[in-house]
Amino acid sequence: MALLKLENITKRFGGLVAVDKVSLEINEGELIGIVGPNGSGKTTLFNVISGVYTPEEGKVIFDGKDITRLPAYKRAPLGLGRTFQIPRPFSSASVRENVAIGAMFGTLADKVTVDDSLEIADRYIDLVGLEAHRDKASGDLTPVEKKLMEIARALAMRPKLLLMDEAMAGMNPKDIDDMVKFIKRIKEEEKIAIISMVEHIMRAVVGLAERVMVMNQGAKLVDAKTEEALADPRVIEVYLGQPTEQSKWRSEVWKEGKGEDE
Amino acid sequence: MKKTLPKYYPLIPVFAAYLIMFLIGFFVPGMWQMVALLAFYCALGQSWNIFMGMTGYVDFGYVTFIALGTYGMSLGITYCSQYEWLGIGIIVIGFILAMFLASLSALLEAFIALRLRGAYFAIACIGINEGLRYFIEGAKIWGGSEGLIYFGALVQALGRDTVNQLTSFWADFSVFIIAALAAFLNMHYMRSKIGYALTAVREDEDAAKVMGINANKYKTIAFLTSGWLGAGVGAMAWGLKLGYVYPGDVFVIHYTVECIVVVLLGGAGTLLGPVVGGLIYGLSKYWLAVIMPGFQLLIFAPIIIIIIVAAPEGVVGLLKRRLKGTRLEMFIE
Amino acid sequence: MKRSYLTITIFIVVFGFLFATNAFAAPKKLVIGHPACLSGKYAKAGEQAIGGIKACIDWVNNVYGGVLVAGKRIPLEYKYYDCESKKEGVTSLIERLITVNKVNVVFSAYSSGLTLAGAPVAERYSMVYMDHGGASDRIFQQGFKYIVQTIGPGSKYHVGTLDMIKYFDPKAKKVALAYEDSEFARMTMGGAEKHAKKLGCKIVFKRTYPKGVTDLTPLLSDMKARKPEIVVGGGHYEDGQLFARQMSDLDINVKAVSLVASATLPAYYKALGGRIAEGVMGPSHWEYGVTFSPKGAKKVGLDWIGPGQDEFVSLFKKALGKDIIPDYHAAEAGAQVLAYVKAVENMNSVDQDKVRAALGKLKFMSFYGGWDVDDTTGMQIGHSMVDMQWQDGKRVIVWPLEAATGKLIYPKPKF
Amino acid sequence: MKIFVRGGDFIYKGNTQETLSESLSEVFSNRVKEEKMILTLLAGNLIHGLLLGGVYGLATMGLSLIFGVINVVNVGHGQFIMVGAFVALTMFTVLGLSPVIAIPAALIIGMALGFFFFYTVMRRLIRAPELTSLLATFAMGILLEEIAKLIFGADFRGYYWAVGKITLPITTIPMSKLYAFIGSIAIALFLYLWFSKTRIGTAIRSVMEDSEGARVCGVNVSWIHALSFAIGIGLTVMSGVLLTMFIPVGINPYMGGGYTLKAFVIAVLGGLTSPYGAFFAGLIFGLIENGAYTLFALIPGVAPFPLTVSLAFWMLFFLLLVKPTGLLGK
Repeated sequence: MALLKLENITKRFGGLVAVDKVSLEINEGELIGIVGPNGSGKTTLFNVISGVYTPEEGKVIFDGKDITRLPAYKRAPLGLGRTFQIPRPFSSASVRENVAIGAMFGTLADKVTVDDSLEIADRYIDLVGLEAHRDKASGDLTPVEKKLMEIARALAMRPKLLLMDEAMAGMNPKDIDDMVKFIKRIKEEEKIAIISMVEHIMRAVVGLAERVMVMNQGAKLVDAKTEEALADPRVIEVYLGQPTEQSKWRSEVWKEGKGEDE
Repeated sequence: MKKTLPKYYPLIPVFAAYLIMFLIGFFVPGMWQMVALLAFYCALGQSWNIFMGMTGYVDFGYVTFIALGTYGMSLGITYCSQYEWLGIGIIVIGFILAMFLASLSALLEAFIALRLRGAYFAIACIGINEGLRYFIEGAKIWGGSEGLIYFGALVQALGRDTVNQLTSFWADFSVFIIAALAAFLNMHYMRSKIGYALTAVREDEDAAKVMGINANKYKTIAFLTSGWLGAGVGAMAWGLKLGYVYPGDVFVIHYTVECIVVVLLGGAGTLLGPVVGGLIYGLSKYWLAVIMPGFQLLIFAPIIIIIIVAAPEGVVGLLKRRLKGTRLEMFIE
Repeated sequence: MKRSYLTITIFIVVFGFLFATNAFAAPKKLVIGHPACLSGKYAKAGEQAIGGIKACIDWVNNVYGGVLVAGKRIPLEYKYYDCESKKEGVTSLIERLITVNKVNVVFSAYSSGLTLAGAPVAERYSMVYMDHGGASDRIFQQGFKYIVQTIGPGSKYHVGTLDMIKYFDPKAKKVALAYEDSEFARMTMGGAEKHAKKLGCKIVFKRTYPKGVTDLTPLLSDMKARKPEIVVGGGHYEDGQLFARQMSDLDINVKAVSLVASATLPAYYKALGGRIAEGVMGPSHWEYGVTFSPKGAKKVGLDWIGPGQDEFVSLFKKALGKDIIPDYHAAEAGAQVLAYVKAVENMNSVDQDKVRAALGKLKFMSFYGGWDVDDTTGMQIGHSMVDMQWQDGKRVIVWPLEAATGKLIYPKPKF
Repeated sequence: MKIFVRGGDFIYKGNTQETLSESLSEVFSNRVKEEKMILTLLAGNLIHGLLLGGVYGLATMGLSLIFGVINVVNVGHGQFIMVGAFVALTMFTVLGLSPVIAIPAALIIGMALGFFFFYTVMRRLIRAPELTSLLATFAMGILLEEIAKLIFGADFRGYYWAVGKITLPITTIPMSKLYAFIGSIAIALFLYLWFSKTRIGTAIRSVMEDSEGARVCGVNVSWIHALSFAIGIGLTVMSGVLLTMFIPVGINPYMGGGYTLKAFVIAVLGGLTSPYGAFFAGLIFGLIENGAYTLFALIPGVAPFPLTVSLAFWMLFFLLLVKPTGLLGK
């Protein structure tokens, strides 16, 4: 049975259809990439899954439960974790406290005390390699460190499914490679499914996901194995625009495209 | 368990301060009322700080809680003093009424907080306060603008000596208890999931929700706690101690401002802050009244402005920075 | 590290210093304690009261020669603090006055609320508590043992006024009542309503307005529509000015207007630019120009103590160092000093219970007029009011006839 | 019993004996008269409400401008109105100048005060949490009150500017009120033109919309902050003069507090960040304040005045919840 099942999700903002009848299934332990240009509705879809928005139509089924109308804070304890595109640390709190907050209110919410949570936090801080900054205020971290901290915080929630919003935006190629490896590793170690959203850092997508869903203008364009999907002419058109400029853009985008999402 | 105890170390200086104040008041003749005044400011600061320090909401209408607490006690005494068998129970009833009224308005404010932030929230709370005051006066409920005067009823129900004891010792003593309770709850919340949750909500509410934090629940907890403590102070320091209430005397925004001054002097969001702020504010006010009657405000206003501009983190904030890395650090929060 | 310990030590030392009590009151002095309202909303009345008290103390010490107790003349001393017109200040300052300054009597702060706030503290220390600013009758229904009132009860303010109008114009029937919604003004309204009905008047309008009101237009328009002949009302200073001003704005011309509190003050005429104040009346406990004298006292068989009116006024000006005329707040507070002196001398003791008993029995007259309280409740019953009217920029006492300094202008000139 | 309640005794409650003694026909004719009278009263009060509303509107524009530009709620707002009142009083009583001349003088004094407070205090608090700015403005208010007390004393003062009145069938309107109203409208209109037609006005509006964006576009944001604060205070002080033209009595150092709360209500009605919104909200508020009184007075057993005030605050409260952008906002 699928861990997460989206059925014909439609989300509108006034007249604008941000997500248009998107369906998707993710199995336990799967790593899937969602790809699409700016404004294609990826972040909206993420927000629908994590409960920030309620869709007008369609259903979100997680772990066999219909969570379409469940408020965001009730989804996390079910096993839905998330990071943000622009990191949103609780700035005044230390790294340790930030991560502990994840442990405290995630799937373990009813089982752990504050002290337990702090211990769990230490483990994940070690995992992402932020030991040196344990007691630093999270607002003082560098952007990359903030990203790592967010991942640690989300992992400390012990989710079954982790939504990663542009985990690699704004990184240099070496960091991207490290991050890809890291994500794969945690997927194996923590045995969780991951949906990773990538705007246009193809390098990351190729290395990371077994499967990608490509979105365009709110609708699902392609959902297939990574290599197949990226070879699809529709995808190339969406991504690379007019064929005449193809070569010029291709190299840039494939190497180190920077993305700011909607 | 080993770890739990040191977490409460910052309470030591707070309780020590209250104990010293209490002892001075108790044993030095003529100091009791002054110490009670200080305790009043400390308790208000402490209770208000729970609200502001933990949720980040600036409640300019906080005096509503104090006023409703006063009314709760007043109504309890006024309407129950005729039943002689209740005895001292009328004060218990009054206190319960105070808590009940405070709960209602805390829930109302929590409801507003769902929708409004910052200055909008502050103004909405002022709106509730003034609206309530003029409603009581206009609709003539609870004695309307004529207020309730029940010292006589209290004397009749409990006897003169008991009342003397109640108004001039036990009422003030309970303010001490409330102040200490406020400090303890503040500390306890800070160190428990509530504190972590509220930190998260304060910094980024949407992110906190995604992390599984029921923002409304925790906010409501903080609002209720803060409201109850405020109402407790009102019920004791005004309701029981003074034996009368006029709407125009209790629904006064100025008292909220005093809470803010106390908290800001000491250091917003800190545990020791309201105590230090309450002491500084209360003592300097008292002594200015004694030494230069009539000029306190003229002296106070610029001092407040200077402190805001020069040391916005307050005395305890400064102290905390100074003590960073020393052994004393763990006592200051 | 060292500096932080130092900082903490300094804090502790400073606090310790602030906590420490200061000098003891010198013996052989009678000290009057007063949590005065020097700032805040009652600052104006507070200043007047301080002036009045200082003036009378000056008189007792320097003219009268001190209070005669056990064959010795003891000087009076005055100790006052600023309560900022707030109830928290009142309680702590009264205790300080009693325990630290060892005062012999406590004078209340201005207003019924603040008087009530201080009463339990005074009661606890069994200290005579003299009320010169709380006019509410309800203060005296609470069973306080040590309270004594100098100010007349609020309910009497407009009784004389109505009597006077009936005397001059028995046909006047339609009375409008519009008072401030404060403890004091409501008492006045209650008294006026009762008395007007007793005199056979019809009350065509009866409303209150809140403290701090800035626009009375809707209320006054309503009142105008009811076509009253006599308007009585008021409450404090600012609303009294507003009242007359907006009556003039709306062209509400009636036969008589009497406003409590504000109309009797010199600043009133100036604030209204003169013309509007012409003919406006006000009842007062005391007014500059009231002619109470030792001779008059003898006539009614009362003891006389204290300065004459002119003497009081000059002492008052000296005490405040300002050229302002004392109003009834000053006179009340001043008379209270004299009452205390009289009571101590009658008992030949400064014991609180004895002084309180003496005050209960005391009857005397001063520049302020008669003084007599109800023995059990402590309520003032001996003082009667006067009515004044603005005539050509001067305050003329028009009632009672025996104290009058001029004739009533009736109906009052149009606005 | 019902008849008596309907037709008889609107004036005061609880006096049933008198009512009972009236015959039924008398009661009926009274009722007709009463209804006609109430309509007249309502109409008259609405006119006064409109006039007062204009002044209220102007008195609130400064608050909205300051909140809109530097995001600070000026809790000491009323005290600046008090300064204006004293400016008018002093110029009239000491120098013998009419309040019309006091208007520009108040603007200058107000702007000077504004610049002074901005550069000494507010500049440092723009990015601070609202707690500090709320307290700072409150402290400023107290400072002004105490200084005014030191200079003028705690007396209640007033002046009499004799410019006559006009009598309408339903009510009488003093000319000074009319002048104050016209003055308010003229100033508001002038401000509107200044905002929309001049460079600096446009700059202020751009900072209101998006201060970062404006900075990028080359607007000197900190100067705009200072200027807007000064103009806001200037407007407020100026409105104090107009207010004394309306209510020329009761001028004292502590008169401001009540106006602060009223200004809050009006500013929220107008959407809090929009000065014009505030002006129109002022007009509406004036109408409601005076109209509601007449209607509340019909309910027996209540005090209509406090109820009117209470209504204003509950209105503010619900409006904030339902439509924080204000009555006229988008």
